[in-house]
Parts: sequence; C-alpha cells; structure tokens
Amino acid sequence: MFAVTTVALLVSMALAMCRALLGPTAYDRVLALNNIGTKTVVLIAVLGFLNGRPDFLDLALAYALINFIGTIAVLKYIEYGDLGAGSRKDVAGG
Amino acid sequence: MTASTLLLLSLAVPAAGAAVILLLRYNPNAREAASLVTAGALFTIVLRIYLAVSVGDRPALVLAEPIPGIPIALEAEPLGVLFALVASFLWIVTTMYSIGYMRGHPLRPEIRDVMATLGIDRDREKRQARFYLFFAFAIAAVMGVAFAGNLFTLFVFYEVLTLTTFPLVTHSRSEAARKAGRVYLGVLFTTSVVFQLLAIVWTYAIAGTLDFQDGGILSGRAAGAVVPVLLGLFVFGIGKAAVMPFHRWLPAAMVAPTPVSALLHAVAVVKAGVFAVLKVTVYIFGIDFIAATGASVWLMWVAAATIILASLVAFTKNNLKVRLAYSTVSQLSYVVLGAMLANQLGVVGGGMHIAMHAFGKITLFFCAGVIIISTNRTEVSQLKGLGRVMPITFGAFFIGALSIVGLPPTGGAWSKWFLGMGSLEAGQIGLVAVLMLSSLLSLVYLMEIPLQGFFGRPRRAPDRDAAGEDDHDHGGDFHTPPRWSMAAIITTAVACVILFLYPEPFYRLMTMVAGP
Amino acid sequence: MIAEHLPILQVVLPLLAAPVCIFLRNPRAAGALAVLTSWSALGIALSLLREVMSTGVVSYAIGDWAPPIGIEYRVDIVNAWVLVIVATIGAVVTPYAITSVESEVDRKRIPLFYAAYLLCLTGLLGITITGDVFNVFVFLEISSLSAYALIAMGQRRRALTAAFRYLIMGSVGATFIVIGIGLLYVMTGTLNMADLAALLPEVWDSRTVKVAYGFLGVGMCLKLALFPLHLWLPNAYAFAPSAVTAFMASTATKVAVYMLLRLFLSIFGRHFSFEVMGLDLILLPLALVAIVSMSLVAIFQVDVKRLLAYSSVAQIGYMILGLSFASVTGLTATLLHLFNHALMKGALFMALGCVVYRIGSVHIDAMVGLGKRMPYTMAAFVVGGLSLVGVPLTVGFVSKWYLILGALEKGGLWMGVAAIVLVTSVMALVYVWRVVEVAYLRDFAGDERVREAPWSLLVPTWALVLANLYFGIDAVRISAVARGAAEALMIGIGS
Amino acid sequence: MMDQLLSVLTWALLLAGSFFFLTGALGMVRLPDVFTRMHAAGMGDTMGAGLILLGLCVQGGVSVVTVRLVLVLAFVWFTSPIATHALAKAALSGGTRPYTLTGTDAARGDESHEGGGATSAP
Amino acid sequence: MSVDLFVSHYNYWVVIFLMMVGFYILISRGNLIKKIVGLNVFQTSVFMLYISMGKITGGTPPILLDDPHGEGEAVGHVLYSNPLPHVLILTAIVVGIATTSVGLALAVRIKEAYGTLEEDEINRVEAQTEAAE
Amino acid sequence: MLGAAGLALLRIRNLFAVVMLAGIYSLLSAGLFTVMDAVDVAFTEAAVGAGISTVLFLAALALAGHHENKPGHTPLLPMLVVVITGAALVYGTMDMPGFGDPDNPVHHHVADHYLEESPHEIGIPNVVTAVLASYRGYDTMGETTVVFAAAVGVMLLLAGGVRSRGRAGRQAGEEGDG
Amino acid sequence: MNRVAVLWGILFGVWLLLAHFSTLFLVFGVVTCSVAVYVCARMGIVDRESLPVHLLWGSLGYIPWLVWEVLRSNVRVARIILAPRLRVDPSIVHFRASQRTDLGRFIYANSITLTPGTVTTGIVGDDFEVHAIVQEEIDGTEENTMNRRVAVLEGEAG
Amino acid sequence: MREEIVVRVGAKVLTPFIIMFALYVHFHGDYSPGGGFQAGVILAAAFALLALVYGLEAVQRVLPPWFAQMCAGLGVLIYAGVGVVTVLLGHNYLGYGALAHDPEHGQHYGIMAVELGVLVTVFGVMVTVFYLFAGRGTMKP
Repeated sequence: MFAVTTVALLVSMALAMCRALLGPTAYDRVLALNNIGTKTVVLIAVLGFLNGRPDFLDLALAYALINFIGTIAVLKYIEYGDLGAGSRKDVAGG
Repeated sequence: MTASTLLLLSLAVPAAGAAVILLLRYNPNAREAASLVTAGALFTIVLRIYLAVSVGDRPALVLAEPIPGIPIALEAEPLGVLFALVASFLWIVTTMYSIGYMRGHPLRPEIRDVMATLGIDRDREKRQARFYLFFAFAIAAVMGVAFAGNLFTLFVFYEVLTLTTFPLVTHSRSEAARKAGRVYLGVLFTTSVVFQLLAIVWTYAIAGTLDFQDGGILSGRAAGAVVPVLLGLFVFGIGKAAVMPFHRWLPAAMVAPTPVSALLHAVAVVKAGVFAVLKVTVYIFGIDFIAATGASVWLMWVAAATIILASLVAFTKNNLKVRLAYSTVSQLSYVVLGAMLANQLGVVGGGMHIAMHAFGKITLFFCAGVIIISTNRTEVSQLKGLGRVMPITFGAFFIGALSIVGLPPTGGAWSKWFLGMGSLEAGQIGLVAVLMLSSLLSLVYLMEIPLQGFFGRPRRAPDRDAAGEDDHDHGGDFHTPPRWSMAAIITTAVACVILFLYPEPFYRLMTMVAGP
Repeated sequence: MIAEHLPILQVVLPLLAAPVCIFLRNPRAAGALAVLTSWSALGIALSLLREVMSTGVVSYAIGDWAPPIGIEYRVDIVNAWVLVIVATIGAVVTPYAITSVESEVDRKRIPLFYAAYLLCLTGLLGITITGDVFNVFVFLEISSLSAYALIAMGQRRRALTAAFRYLIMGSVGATFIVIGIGLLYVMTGTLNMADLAALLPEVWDSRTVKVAYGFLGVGMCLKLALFPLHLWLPNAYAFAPSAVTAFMASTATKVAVYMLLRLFLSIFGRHFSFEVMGLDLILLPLALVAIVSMSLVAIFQVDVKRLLAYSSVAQIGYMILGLSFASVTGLTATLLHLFNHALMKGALFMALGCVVYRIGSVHIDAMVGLGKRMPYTMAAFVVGGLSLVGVPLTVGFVSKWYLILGALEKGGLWMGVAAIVLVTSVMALVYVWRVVEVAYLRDFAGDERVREAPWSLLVPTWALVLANLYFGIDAVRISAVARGAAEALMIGIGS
Repeated sequence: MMDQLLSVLTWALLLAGSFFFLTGALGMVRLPDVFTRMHAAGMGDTMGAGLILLGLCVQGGVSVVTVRLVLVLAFVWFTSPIATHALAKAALSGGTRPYTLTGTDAARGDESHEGGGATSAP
Repeated sequence: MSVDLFVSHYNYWVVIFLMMVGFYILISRGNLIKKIVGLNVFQTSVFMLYISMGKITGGTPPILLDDPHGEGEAVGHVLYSNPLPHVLILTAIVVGIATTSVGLALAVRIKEAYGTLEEDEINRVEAQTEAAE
Repeated sequence: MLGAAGLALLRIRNLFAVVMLAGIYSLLSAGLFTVMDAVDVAFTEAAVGAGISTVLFLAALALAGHHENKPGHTPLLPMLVVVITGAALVYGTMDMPGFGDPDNPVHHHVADHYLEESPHEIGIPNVVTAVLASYRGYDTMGETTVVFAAAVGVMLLLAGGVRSRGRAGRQAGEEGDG
Repeated sequence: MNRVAVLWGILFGVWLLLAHFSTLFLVFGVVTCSVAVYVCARMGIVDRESLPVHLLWGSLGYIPWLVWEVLRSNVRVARIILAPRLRVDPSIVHFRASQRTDLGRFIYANSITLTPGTVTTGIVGDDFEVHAIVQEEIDGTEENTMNRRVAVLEGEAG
Repeated sequence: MREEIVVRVGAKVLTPFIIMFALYVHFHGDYSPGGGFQAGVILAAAFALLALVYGLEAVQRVLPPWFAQMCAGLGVLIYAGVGVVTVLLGHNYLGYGALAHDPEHGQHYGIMAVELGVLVTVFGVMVTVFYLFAGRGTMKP
C-alpha cells in the first residue's frame, strides 16, 4: 500500500512538474516548487515505511522547515528586490 | 701559482676588471686606467699559461657541474692558448685605442645639443662606462671560449659572448642600432640554439661525453650519414664563423663603435666562431676520422663559396666598415676551409690564420676608426687624397691590407701558404684556385683604399666649416687623431710584420694541435 | 617526535594559519604570519625531501587508520620534490606579497588576502602530498576556490571575468576528475593510490577504466592548461595581482602536472598509459601544438603579463612533451622543468610586479626605457627571460637539455621534435627580447618620479633570479633528484 | 483483529490522501491561473499530506516515528498557508492579474514591476 | 547490447543524460548565472552517479540497526548500502555549494563592473575598452 | 522528471524561473538519494538545495537582475563536446558492474571494513558519520576548509562595498550600482 | 522571563520526543534549548505573538473545527477540479475582519488560506483581501463563522 | 517585511524550532542522518529567515558579521586543533584514540569535537555569505 501511495505521489509530482515546465509565470513555478516540496516531504515519509526504515523522518522534518524559508525569500525578492532590507523604507528608492 | 689557478684567473681578472670599472664609472681616467691594467694583467696570465702549455703541460680545472657528467671545465690546450694569446694581447692594444677613440668620437649632434641644454654629461660617461664594462665581460667570455675544456663549456661561453656583445653592438641605441642588434642576436642565437645545441646534444647522445679529446670522441662511434649531417650542424650552428648564409650579423654589427668592431668583430667574436669550428673538427670528430669518412667535402665547398661570394660583395660596398666586414666574412671561411680540409697542414693553416688575420684586420679597423673620428667620413669614395693628410694611418692600412691578402712581408703570407698546401694535400686543386682568386679580389678591394688615399684627388672640399682648434694641419673638418689610438695602430701594424719574421710560437702551438 | 608528523604538518600548518590571519585583522601582522608559515613550510618540505632521499617512502596514516581504510599521506621522492617546489615559491613570494599587495589590494582586505593565499598554498601542498585520490579532489578545490578569489583581486575589472572563466573551467575540470575517480572506485572499491595501483591491473581490460583514464586526463589537463584547454589561463594570469600571478604561475599548473604524472604513471602504470592507451601519441601532438602556437601568440602580445602567460602555456607544453617521450630522460626533463619553470616564471612575474608597483601597468609601451629607471628590476627580468629562453648557465637550459636529449635518445623522427623545441626557444627569445629592447634601447618618456622598486620587492625577486643562476650552474643535485623521481615514476607505485 | 483494522484504516487514509494529492495536482494543471492553482495546491498540502501522514501514524503506532510524523504534519500545516500567502502576495505585487470569468480586472491594478517593491504601503 | 545490460545499467545512462544536460547548459549558455546553474545541475548529476554506485538492491541505509554495544547479530543478515560514496558525495556537495557561492559573488561583481551578465556583451565591452586603450 | 527539469532549465531564459527549477531539480535529486539509501546525502542536498542555495541565488539575482539574453549563435561546438563526453561515459558504463549488484567490488574492499568493523572501532550506528568524521575525517577537514575558503573568497569579493579604483583605470558601469 | 521559560520547556519537550534518551543527550538538550531560547530572546521574538500560550485552551476547540472546515472545502474544491467542465469564477474580495491583534489576524488569515478555495492575499490593517476560486467560497462579512470563531478564540484569552 | 503579519508571526513561531532542530540534527548525527554540516546550514537558514523578515540590520545586532566570520575561522581551528591535540598526545593526526583511555570513547569525543568544528564553520560561512549577498544591495549610500 505504501507503494501505491508512492506511485500516486510520484504521479502528482509529475503533474506539478508539468506546471513548473509550462509556466507561464514565474509564480507558477514557485508554486510548483512549493508543492513538490510538500510532496517530497510526504514522499520521504512514505519511503521510510516502504523501505522498512521509518526512522529517517528527520529529513522530512528538515524539509518541512526549510522549504518555507525559500518561499519567504521569493516573496522578499519579489516585493523588495533585496533580501537584506529591514523594512520597506529601506528600499523606497527602488 | 699553479697553472690551473691561472686558468681561473684568466676568467676572473676581466670580470674583476669589469667590477672595478663599474665602481669607477664616473671617473674616466681611473676607469680607463683600470681597463688597461686589467688588460695587461690578463695578457701576463695568458702568457704564463702559454709557457706552461708550450712545454706540454695541460692545466685543467672544473668550475661547476650544471648537468651531471657535463661539467663546466677549463683546460688549456695549444689551440686555445693561441686564441687566448691573440685576444688578450689585442685587448691591451684595443683598450689603448678606445681610450682615444671614445673620447674623441663626436656625439651625434642632436644628442649633444640636448645634453648641453640639460647640462648633463653624466649620461655619456655612464654609457662609456657601460662600454668598458661589457667589453671586459666579453673578454672574459672569450677567455672562457678559448680555454673551454669540453664542448658544453665552449657553448656556454659562446652564448655568454653573444649576450655580452649585444649591448656593445647597440651602443648608440639608435633605430639602426636596434635593427642591427636584432639581426645580430637573431642570427647568432638562432644558429647556435637550433643547430649547434642540437648537434651538441646529439653528440652527447652518441658519445656519452663532450670532453675535448685528442683524436676526437666521435670517431668510431658515429657512422654513415650522421657524420656529415652532424658536422654540417656544427659548422652552420657556429654562426660566429659567419659561413654563408648565416653571415648577415657581421655587417650588421658594424653599427657598433669601431673598437668593438675592431676587437670583437674582427678578432674575438668571429675568431671564437672559427676557433670553435677548429676545436670541433680536431677534438670532437678528429681530423683523421673526418678525412676517412669524407664528411667535410661538401662543407669545403660551402666555405669556398663563402670566400668568393663575400669577396665579391665586399667589392660593392662603399661603406668602409661594411667592406671590411665582408672581407672578414670571406677570411673567416679560410679558417673553416682549413678545418674542413682535415689534414695537418689545413689545420695548421687555419689556426695560424686566426692569429694572422686578427692582427691584419684589427689594424684595418683601427685605421677606419681613426679616419671616422678625424674626418667624420665613412665611405670609401670619400677617402681620396686623405693619405697625404694621415700618412701613418694609411701606411698602417696598407700593411694590414697586405697581411689580409697574404703577401709578404706580413704574417698573413704564412697562413695562406699552409692553407694552400693543405688544399693540395687534400687533392682539391679547385680550392687552390679559389684561394688564388679570392686573394686577388681582396687585393683589389682593399688596396683601393690606401692607394686612393695616397694618390687620389679629393673631388671637392669638405662641406663642413673649419672646426677651429685642431686644424693647423689641414683645412676643414680634420681633427688630429688621438695619440692613444695612433700608438695602437702602429703597434698592430708592426706586429703584422713581426709575425712574418717570427711566426714560430703560433706555428709551434698549431703543430702541437695537428700533429707534426 | 615532530619529525614523524612532518607530512601532516606540511599541510596543516598553513591551514591553521589561514583563519588566524583573519583573526589578526592587521595587514602587517597577517603578512608576518604568512611569511613565517611559508618559511616553515619550506623547512618542512626540505626536511621531508631529505628524509625521503635517505629512507625511502614515508607513509603517514591519518587518524591512525591503516591505509586503504583511512586516508594516507604518502611522500616519495616525486612529491617531496614537488612539495619543495611549491614551498620554495611560497616562501619567496610571500615576503614579496607584503609590499606588492599593499599597493594593489584594499587595506581592509589584506588579511583576507593572506588567508586566501595560505589556503591556496595549503591546497597545493595537500594535493601534492596525499596518497588518496579523493583527497586530491578536496584539496584541489581548496586551492582552486582561493585562487578564483585571489585572481579576482586584480585591479582591472577584467580580472573578474578572468576569474569567472577560470572558475567555470576549473570546476568542469574538477567535476571530470570526480567522475574519473568515481569510475575507478566502482571498478576497484578503493580510493588509496597505492591500493588502486595494485588492484587496477586486474580490470585493465574494462572500458570503464579506460574512460576513467580519459576523464581524469581531461580534467587534469584543464587544470594544467594543456593546449586546447588553456583558455582560462592567459587572462587569469594577466589580470591577477602581481604576487598572485607569481605564485600561481609557478605552482598551480606545476601541481596539476604532478598529479597527471602521478595518476598516469603511478596509479595506472606506464604499461597501461603508454602501451594500452597510447598516451604518448595523444600528448605529443598536443604538446607540440601548444609549444609552437602559444609561443607564436606570445610574440604578438602587448601586455607583458599576458605575454608571459601565453608563454606559460607553451612551457607547460614542454613539460607534457617530456612526459610523452615515455622515457626516464623525458620525465627527468619534465620534473626538472617543473622546478625550473617555477623559478623563472616566478622571477619574471615578480619583476613585472615591481614594474606594476611603480608605474601601474605592464603594457609594453609603458615599459619604454625602464632599464635605466629600474635597473635591478629589469636586470631581473632579463635574467629570468634568458632562463625562459634556455640560455646556458640558467636553469632553463638544463631542462631543455634533458628534453632534447630525451628526444634524440629516441632517434628517428624525434629529431624533428628536438628541432621544434629548439626553434621555439628562439621564439621565446623573440618575445623576451621585445621587452628587453624596449626597456633598454629606448629613452624613458614617462613620469620623472619613477624610480627603482623598493628593496622589499627586489630582494625576493632577486632571490629567485639568483636561484635561476645557481641551479643553472650547479644542477647536479636537482638533476639527481629529478632523475630519481623519474625512475620512481617509471617503476610505478605498487611494485 | 486489531492489526487488520489498523491496516484497513491506514489503507483508507493513504488512499484518501493520495486522492487529494492527485486531484490537487490535476487542478494545478487544469486551472487557469496561478491563484486558482494555489487553491488546488493547497489541497495537497492540507488534506493530502494530512491524511497520508495520519495513515502512517496509524501504521507506526505510538513510537518515536509517530512523534516525528506529527511534528512534520504540524509544520506542514503551519508553514503551508504562510508560504501560499507569501506567494499570492508576491504574485500580486509582481503584477500578475488574477484570472476572472469576465476578463476584467476585478482586483486592484497592476501597480509595480517585478522585484521593484513599490506596492501599496501598509 | 543485451537486455541485461540495459536493465542493469539504464539508470547510469539516465544519470549520464542529466549530467550532459547540465554540462551543455554550462558550456553553451552565455549568461553567467545560468552557467552556474548548469554547473550545479552537472555536479548534482555526478553525485547521483556516485550514489547509484553505492546502492545495493535490497539494501538499507548504512545506519546500523542494532545497538552497537550489543552482540551484533543483526549485522550479518541486514544488507546495508555502501556508505563510502555517501561520504564522498557529502564532501562533494559541500564543495559544490562553496563553488556556487564564490561563482555567484563573482557574477555579482561582474554585473557591477560591466552592467551585464551576458558573456558576449562583456566581450564586446572588453573589446571596446581594449580598442580605446 | 529530472530530465524534464534539466531540459527546461536549458530553455527558460527568465533566471528567476531557472532558479526555481534548479530548486525543484535539487528537491527531486534529494528524493532520488533517499530512494538509493543515501539519507545523509539527501539530507545535505535538502539543506543546501532548499535552504541556502535558493536564497543565495535569489540574493544574487536581486543584485544582478534576472533576464537572460537569447543565445546568439547556434551552439554546435558545445553540442559536439557534450555528445562526445556523454558517449564516452556511456561507453565507459558498459563494463561497469550492474546497478545494485551486491557483488560489485565497490561494496567489498573497503566498504566491508567500514560496515563490519565500525561498531567495534568507533561504536556509533551511523556508519556514514563514522566514515565521515573518523575514517575519512581528513577529507571532512578539507571540506570544512573548502567552505572556509569559499567564505574568504566571497568576503574578498563582496565585503567593503565598491572597490577603490585601481590606477589602471576602471570604467564606468561600476558607478551605476553598488 | 516567564515566556522564555515556557518556550524553553516546550523546546525541551520536543527534544525529549525526538532524541535518544541518555544522560549525554539530556545535556545536549539543555544546551540546545538554551541556545535556541537565547537567540530568540536576543532577537526579541519571544512574546505574545510567537508564544500564544494564552490561546491554548481556546485552540482545543478551534482546531478540530478548522480541520473539519478544511476537509469540507477540500471536497468542494476537488469537485470543481474533477468536474468535466471547469466552473471556476475566481474573484478577489475585500472585507473587514474583527480581530484586534495581529496574532488574531494571523490566525484568521492562515485559517482562510488553509482552507482550500480561499487564499488571503493581503492584510492591511483590518482590511483583508482574499482570493477565492469561486465566488460562493467567501462569506465576506464580519459575521461569518470563521471570523467569529477566531475573534472568540482571541477574545477568550483576553 | 515586518509589516507582513502572516510572515512575521509565522517566522517568530518557527524560528526557535528551526534552531532547536538544527542543533538536534547536529547532536544526533551519530544515530540518524545529519551532522555538523546539515546542522550548520539549517542554523544559518534560520538566521536567513530572520534576516528576511526583520531585515539584515536587526539580525546583525544579534549576530554581528564579525562574529559570523570568527565562527567561520574558529570551526576550522577546532577541527584542525583536534588533530594537533592528538598529535601532541602521541597519536597520529586526527587519531581520536588519543582522546580517552578507551579508544572507542576517544572516537566518540573526537567525532563530537570535529562535528562541532564543522557546525561552527559551516554556520559561520553560510551566515557570512548570506550577509554579504543580502547586504550588498543596501550598502550603497
């Protein structure tokens, strides 16, 4: 049954991948990245069970935590164009 | 003092002299005195080496060992001593000459003006110091060449000589001098690296050693087509021997100050070349080996062609120094020819020609230099009638020319004699004809100058205004030749004659080389 | 007790000094530390060489794990020799850098500069000394990364693009090397060099090993800038700060050449290299083309640093040429030229550094008449240049001698190879002499205030120049070492 | 008995999770613009991940593994809306106009260039 | 080329294909950042090659199951994948990110100095500068 | 899927999108590593790919802009190089031991020792850590140094704002941005 | 200070759940949690917003409801996606939320986003901007259930 | 990005967990995947997150750049220093057996020390690099 789930996850990743490839905007790709990230988290969890070594969930945990940082960076990049700014007025000049 | 220490000194003294010159570079008198003392000391040293060698001693010394099995070694053997003797003696004379010459030589007007406005004379002094400095270094290199104990050492000093003479050739730093420097370095370096070095390494690969040995190190080890090819590589690779087609550097080098042309390009550098050719034939191949394989026949004809062609070219040259240079090219090939004859007489003749030609040619150059600084004339056609103004100079020129042509009562007669005999012994009648023809040619192109000098009529008055101070003798542009220079000219001219009467030391040395 | 730990200290000492340099924050102090470190590294390298010469191979098991399990440092005569080369150059260039860098790099960055410099030294020493192929990669990256940064420190903006190109090509090279190592590993299951050498003969026939060979070769050739893969080198050397150029030009490519020798001869063995893979036949044309074409290109350069950089590519061709002779003499020539080229290029680039220090440019037009203004600097340049040309009494001659001898020993058509070597020396004369002529035979027209470079630059420069002369006159010892190393390489590591 | 029950439960949860994931993925392909796709993606993040992880929890029983699964789930549920929000905001500021049925711009106008930062002040 | 060969090697080939895609991006694209991305892809693919070397069918990650201080009876019958490639690749990943960061820093500086990231534009600017000199 | 990501990377010229795809690529490869039992590697790839690499790329893009020009010429030569390299590799894999075969030499010589002896010699269950930090600890030290070198490099390049102008004359263009 | 201790406690609890249980790891845990708490305290991010202990009780009721809501909307969105004809009518709606604190708004916004079909795209003051996949998804009034529940949650803790 | 409620609160809540998790990964590297490097990266990522949300300046007040740089160097020193210590104790470089009577314990200590070195360096480097990249945009007057 884990195998079935794995396949389902892979298929849905492939679909998300299609979105990443098709675009059309960069945000679609970010979305796909984000989505694939979540799916990877789950996939890793499932794979642990599939292999009979479920004790490597730390990896999934790490992903869950870190993937988020990437998206925040995207937002910051788009909104501010500068990852170091403290508040909006720092980059008011553009 | 042992003889091997003397060998070391023969290198060290000129080098030390150079250092002293460098220290005294702002004091002309002291500087030149140092040059003279050094030259005298060197000659004494070489003389003592000669005395040792003439009784059969062969002092030797290893300086360093850059490559395992191939040391930089010095060894005094007769041929080298002959060469060293000539060079060191002539260095004294040349130093005397150049003291007069360099002081008397007018600078190019534009430079003189600039320097006058700047109030600097220092620069000129510095350059003169540089002149003496490199001169001394060049002599040291010549000594190294002369006393080289193996082929590698010979090559090393040969290259050092090339490099140390380069600043002398380009002394004036004019565009012409730069161009000449390029030709000079280009030809000498290219030939020496591409052909000579190849030949040396090849020799090493075949023989496993590079030491000069009586009877040659290659004999019996090499065979077939290798021998003529290798010999050819050597002859052409020793570019300083100026065998055509690698002779271009020599006329080009004539842009140098005349003492440089005189000592280096009539004596030291070119003689180093032909000396090296002789050394290689005698001690690397062995004359018997060459004679047996017939490897040198084609090179004889190359040398013969050079003799004739260079003489013909000399005819066409109006510039005095260039004409002398082509004459040198031609005469050098006599020595090469002597070596290629590969018999006792040829080698003796070649060796003696090194000495005889040296004295003759240096006289000619000295005269040319004096003419230049006294009258500012460089072309043969401008010299008509000058003989009456400068009788000593033109007289000396006459004697020198006789020696070059090979007519008694000058030393040149002996070497030509031996070379002719050698050709006959080698069964090359054609070469005898070549020798005759070239003597005739040189007679014509050299004798033209003193004869015109004494008997020609100046076409028109010199265009320069009277200089004022020194013109009590003759009108116009004439400066009295410096006394130091005149002394040098007289010395060499007399020597030419003496060598006819007393060629014994050189002959003895050469028979030690070539066998009785 | 310290004596037995010398192999590791050789690498760890500069490694430890690098972060300390950053902590010091004071340019002078950092410089002093760098000097101290590089000198001790030289001392260690020399004593290692002596030890190896007297007792044979020194093996040091890091972490107490016996070799195939852990990482081994393995010093034999070959890499002891290369260590000495690298350490020597390091020891000479570091004091030079103190003054040179002050004029070319922001004061604030100087401690960082030394840190990067020491890391580069660490990397190079580490590559050389190690007996583990993957460790090679790691240290290769240490040296490369710091080298990229160092090169980018050049004053002109082209230094940046040069560094970037170097980064890309260097990384590709490194990745190729990783691929090669991986393929070797998959066939043998080991990463230790000696172990590999012992295990490889069993799998020689496999295509995998051959491809691994190819990848390692291409990767290394990228790093050592063999002819078609040299594109990164000229600009990198031309635009880097002088001290960096002097250091890199005399060490980085040398170490890569060493690795190539080590891989091809020690690990794969000469039988495999020459008889199975035909290495000599592949390298020979490349080396010849490199020598001739790069010498030609060098002749037409107007930036003297770049001129020398192209000449470096040509000189690397000589080293590879020696390898392609597949004989002890050829290898001796290669190993000698490693040392000699380091000495002469070091001296030349340092002399140019002096020029940069005073006039800020090494464009050939800027050097007009410098012979008078900076006599010692230019004299150093002349001697270095003569050495590059291969004039006797300089080191350049010694290696050329062996190269020609190696070619002639093979006889036949190899005569032509010897002739090419000689003709290209003449080409070297042409490009060196262009500079000499400009510097000496023309009148100075620049700023009247230009004067001789300071002693702190001249002394290291002349140290190398004198070394050029000394080892050109007395090359017996280094030739003996090189020959010993060459023989060791030809025998191979395993047996 | 208990084991079988757990098995069945796991099956059901996993299948349901997979279903949501697949549907979400399908939605990501089918839906017309980035905003609508976000909703689809959200499905996977919430229910898909939730159900599957829950299923795994059931399988794992009370153990360290379950603890981790719960933590993963918590983090996913916590971060996913933040990320989606961030993305939506970025997309809007980046100038992407939401798709509407009528084709007119129902929301605010295109006000900034991407990465420029001049969005409406807080 | 038998089916066996294909079955046992196909994954290497896939990895090689990926590697080549990365390599192609690296050498054919003019944009500096894109080059770095290509380098990343190239390297990551090489990592995959290594990892696939270390995989043993039916193996599990090389984290031992039994208590290290126990009798170790489980070691015998559990098949672990080869840890060594993992170690090597860990190192290589670190090296990769280090290279990437330096490369990006260089790219940023180049952008500042030239105002562009395109190789051909940079070359053009350089050619102009050189001509001006 | 990875291949598709790779190809897409090739085509897409918006660097921002490229970075996103590179992130996806990294994610997927991490997944693959997990499948191949390399959890530690996957972890690292995850941390690097998702955490730092993306952020760094974005930071660089923020400084350098994110549009790529169209490639100007047909890249035939690179294609050739790539095809040759790829062909060589495929050729090389022909003789490689099959995938996953436990009898491969890789799994024996040294690896056996690690797996069998490390419980006694080192005593920690994670063999990767044991090898990383002890058996091949020196490599890891090198790795640490590489990272440090990278920091030194980046500091050299980016610290301290705009560089002082060199004497050799640097052009405008630098003035524009800091 | 109180909050710091609580945070420490929570972290240590999680640590205990994660880590092996041995003396060494207990020590490590103490170190770890202290470091984490120290850094957060220095950053000034340990406050009511980040550590809503006061909402603990309220959330016990809220979370199950939210899960249920999420499930329901999931099904709705799934229907839309799976329908042969896409019947989407996306729109953006502005409305006022009645939460008083940023924390409350945070919870509300996240809850909106968490339920598929609606995504919060912007919050300015108490003005919420929400994108919905179909118009009917949004009950854009201050009196809608979720708004009320969040407000209650917020309000309960005072 | 302080004014973004959602992001700010989210980051606030998550940061302690990320930091804790990073250290957990580090300490737990012996038993499960992970170790100094991964931990360093995650830890650095936590600070990156803070910097993204609160701005570089705010983070640099807590974690000054010089400190990060010092960490970068310090880690290398720790790692190499362990080797030096073992040498001084009479073993080979990085021979952890020297660190305790029981070689196995020595290995434990050694690995821990070394991993700490990796953590410190990687953390310091990643933070430094991030600071430099992110800070370059705002540095201009």
